[in-house]
Amino acid sequence: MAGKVYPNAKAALEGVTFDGMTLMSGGFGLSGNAENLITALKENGVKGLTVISNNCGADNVGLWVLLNNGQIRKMISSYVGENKLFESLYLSGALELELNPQGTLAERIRAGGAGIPAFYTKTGVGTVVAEGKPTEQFDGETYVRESWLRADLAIVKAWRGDHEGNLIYRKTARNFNPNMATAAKVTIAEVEELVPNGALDPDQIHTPGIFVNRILQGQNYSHRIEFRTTRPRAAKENA
Amino acid sequence: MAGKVYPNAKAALEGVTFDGMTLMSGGFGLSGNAENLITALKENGVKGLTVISNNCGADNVGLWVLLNNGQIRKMISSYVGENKLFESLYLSGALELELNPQGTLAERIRAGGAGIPAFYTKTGVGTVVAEGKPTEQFDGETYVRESWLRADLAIVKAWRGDHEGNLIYRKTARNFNPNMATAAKVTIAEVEELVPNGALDPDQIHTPGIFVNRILQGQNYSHRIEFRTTRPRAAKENA
Amino acid sequence: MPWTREQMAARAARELKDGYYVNLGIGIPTLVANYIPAGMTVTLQSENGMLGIGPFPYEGEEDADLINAGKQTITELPTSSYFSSADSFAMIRGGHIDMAILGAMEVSEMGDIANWTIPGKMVKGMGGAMDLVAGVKRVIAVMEHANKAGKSKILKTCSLPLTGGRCIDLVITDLCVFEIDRKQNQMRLLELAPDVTLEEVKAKTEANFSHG
Amino acid sequence: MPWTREQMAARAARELKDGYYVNLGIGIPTLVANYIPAGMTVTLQSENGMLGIGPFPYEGEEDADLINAGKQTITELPTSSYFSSADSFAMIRGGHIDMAILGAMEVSEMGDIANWTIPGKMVKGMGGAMDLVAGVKRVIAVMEHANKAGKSKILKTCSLPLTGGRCIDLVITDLCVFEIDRKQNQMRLLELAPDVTLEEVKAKTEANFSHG
Repeated sequence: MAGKVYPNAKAALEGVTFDGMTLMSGGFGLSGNAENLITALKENGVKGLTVISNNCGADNVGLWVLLNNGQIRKMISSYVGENKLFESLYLSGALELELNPQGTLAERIRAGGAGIPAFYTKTGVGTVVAEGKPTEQFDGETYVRESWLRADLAIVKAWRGDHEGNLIYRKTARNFNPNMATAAKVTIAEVEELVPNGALDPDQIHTPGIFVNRILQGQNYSHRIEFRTTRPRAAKENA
Repeated sequence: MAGKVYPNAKAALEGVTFDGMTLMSGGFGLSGNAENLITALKENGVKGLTVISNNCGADNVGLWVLLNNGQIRKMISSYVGENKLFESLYLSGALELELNPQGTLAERIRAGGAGIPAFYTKTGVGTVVAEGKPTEQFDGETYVRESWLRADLAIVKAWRGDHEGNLIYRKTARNFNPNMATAAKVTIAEVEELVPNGALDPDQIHTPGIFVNRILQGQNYSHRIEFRTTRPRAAKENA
Repeated sequence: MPWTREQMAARAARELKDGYYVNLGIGIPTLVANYIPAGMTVTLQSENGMLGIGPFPYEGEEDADLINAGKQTITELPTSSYFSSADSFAMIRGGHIDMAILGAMEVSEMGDIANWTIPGKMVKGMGGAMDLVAGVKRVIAVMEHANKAGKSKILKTCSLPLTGGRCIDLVITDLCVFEIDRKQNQMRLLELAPDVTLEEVKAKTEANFSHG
Repeated sequence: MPWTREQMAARAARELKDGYYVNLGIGIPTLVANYIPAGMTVTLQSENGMLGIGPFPYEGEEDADLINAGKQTITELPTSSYFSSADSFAMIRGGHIDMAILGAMEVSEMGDIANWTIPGKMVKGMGGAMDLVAGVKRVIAVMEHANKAGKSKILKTCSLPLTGGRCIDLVITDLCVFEIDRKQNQMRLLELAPDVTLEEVKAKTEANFSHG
């Protein structure tokens, strides 16, 4: 078979980017971001992006890099705080923003991958989120109809992946990655460890390879932490 | 905490059954059936059940046992072939049957657990399945609206489970079990191996314990196979 | 001479492409797995929750927890994965499976298919068939051209309850291969089994079709 | 004397019950974790995809892949589990979380809550707050009773854009505790902070409430 493995992020992006495209980018905060692919997208220079991602990075990291490079036209997110660049671009009118409740965002993406064009949820009823959307009563409660989200390209980050594209995520770095992997025309995964076929337990695959078109071994992960919270060592004795 | 672990299936069923209740029962064919709990339901004698399950067992095994004992009033299933008892009860009018496409059945159950009262799917459009249901066009294609399914009790079978109710399934015995575990007021899991807390890798849990109210170690699993298909040993050399 | 079941399966296998993810129905379609060309990677999906179906197990190595959608014992491959029913049909409904090869009782010239019930005769259920025909990118029906009484099963309009409407792209019978343009509602004869004539196909086909 | 932040968290912790699955918001609600009574099992959910949040890590043991919804480093417990965002919010939306304890900018006597935006001042987003107030069985707001100018934040009607309507069951402020009957649209004063008088609460509360 024509292999799915690419030598690096730049090579993996070849032929799948175009100006004005819709991009899904995994991650929550700085956890589980496709850092190599984001850097390669900056070098690639693709413009006018509509980006679907829970957040938009933080100073100098994650999607912030594309934002700072003027490549993003619109964000579909649930939370864009702690990001001064975002705020100033948005307030100046240089950036469009569609805010979604986080669970609605996640479900819209899942629906995109699952062939479900619309679904009903209680989330957002009676708020600006429901404005202009159909509502309906089920069992005496009001629900709002939300629609699917799909993308031209999804970039996801996993912990381990094999040559077939089977992926396993690590801890809370999983977040939106498995859902986004299902909802784009092309999905590229970067992994911390590219392993041979057979190295992953079939019962433990989080993203089956069918959803992954291209895969690469990433490098130089920043492992950056936004809010470092710890407890004192001394507490160990009392634990 | 009041523990989730029960000594056996009979004890685990105490106080949660009532005539006319809706029951979800995991499994596909004879794989992944909650055999201990089904047997205990027979002994319990609860009647007038509406049962949501992909199939209805096979001669002398699985839900067939409850069917044969006159405890089931209605089945919501996708496939009830290879089951003479079912056929004769249904044709005699003693049993109600609602057939769902398998994927619609699975998604309706997931929706029940996920707080989604209705969703749209292409499956069944133009067939008897869509009769009487609202349809709508999205992107030029017709979709039919399906509604959630929820139950009073779900019985599921897993391979390994801990005292918190975290579950891991094995191979294709997973099937409907994880979805049903989320969609009932009370979920009882039986496992082949009840393990201490800490024995399961948090990255590998298929059903988080929040969905499991009661758990028990099962016994005497039949490991029965409906259609035994093999290849000759001699073929090994050519493989 | 009409094609045998094995030959029909082999013909269907010629529709496969390297890298395809494919769902095979029960009966003749299951045989297609034996005709995947060497060197071609085709990954088989089983709608009960598995990607990467391996061959049948050696005798004594059957595992009751490892069955296909036909409830037959199978094996796993190094690249296999398992998932829930909801995830499996999200995969199917979401258009991620490249091809389904299914049996059929009737197919219409518009691409409608009936393969799940005969009213008054059969209480079985549609299983995953409706999801497959609605969700998979390309759907191939493999079937006998006529019933035992010689009556055409390739019809203007299906007489049996439909599994799905306008969803079949290719029909392989024991006599010939038809392709269906679902947008144009047109069926076209693509090829004939050896020694089968156009006249014979015309005589045994109720549906309208073009040829040449 | 009004309650301190720590005392408000301790008061909120008294609402917990053994076996509860709970989501704690950012700020004072996060402190509630420190007041879970000994011997009581309360499992904390983090909406980015985790059940069973452990304490903060020891210095040097922080893991960038292990953060809570406030993006703080945390640890796991022997019974923890991880899942995707879609699964996490299916859990929340599906009514599986017993209690959410959240901060608020305004709460109305009908149980409406506003805690995600100040138009023209704040571009942040609602994150998971709208899902939590809509999906969790019992929702508790923990907040200052009045703003710095002394203006009541417990209102007849919220002035800020809502996070959710008729979803708050209990309000804990620095002055008192209100319970809200969402079916009857009635707010009732349940208890006062030490030395805080009914008159003071009446003077500082715009909303209507019953008491006694």
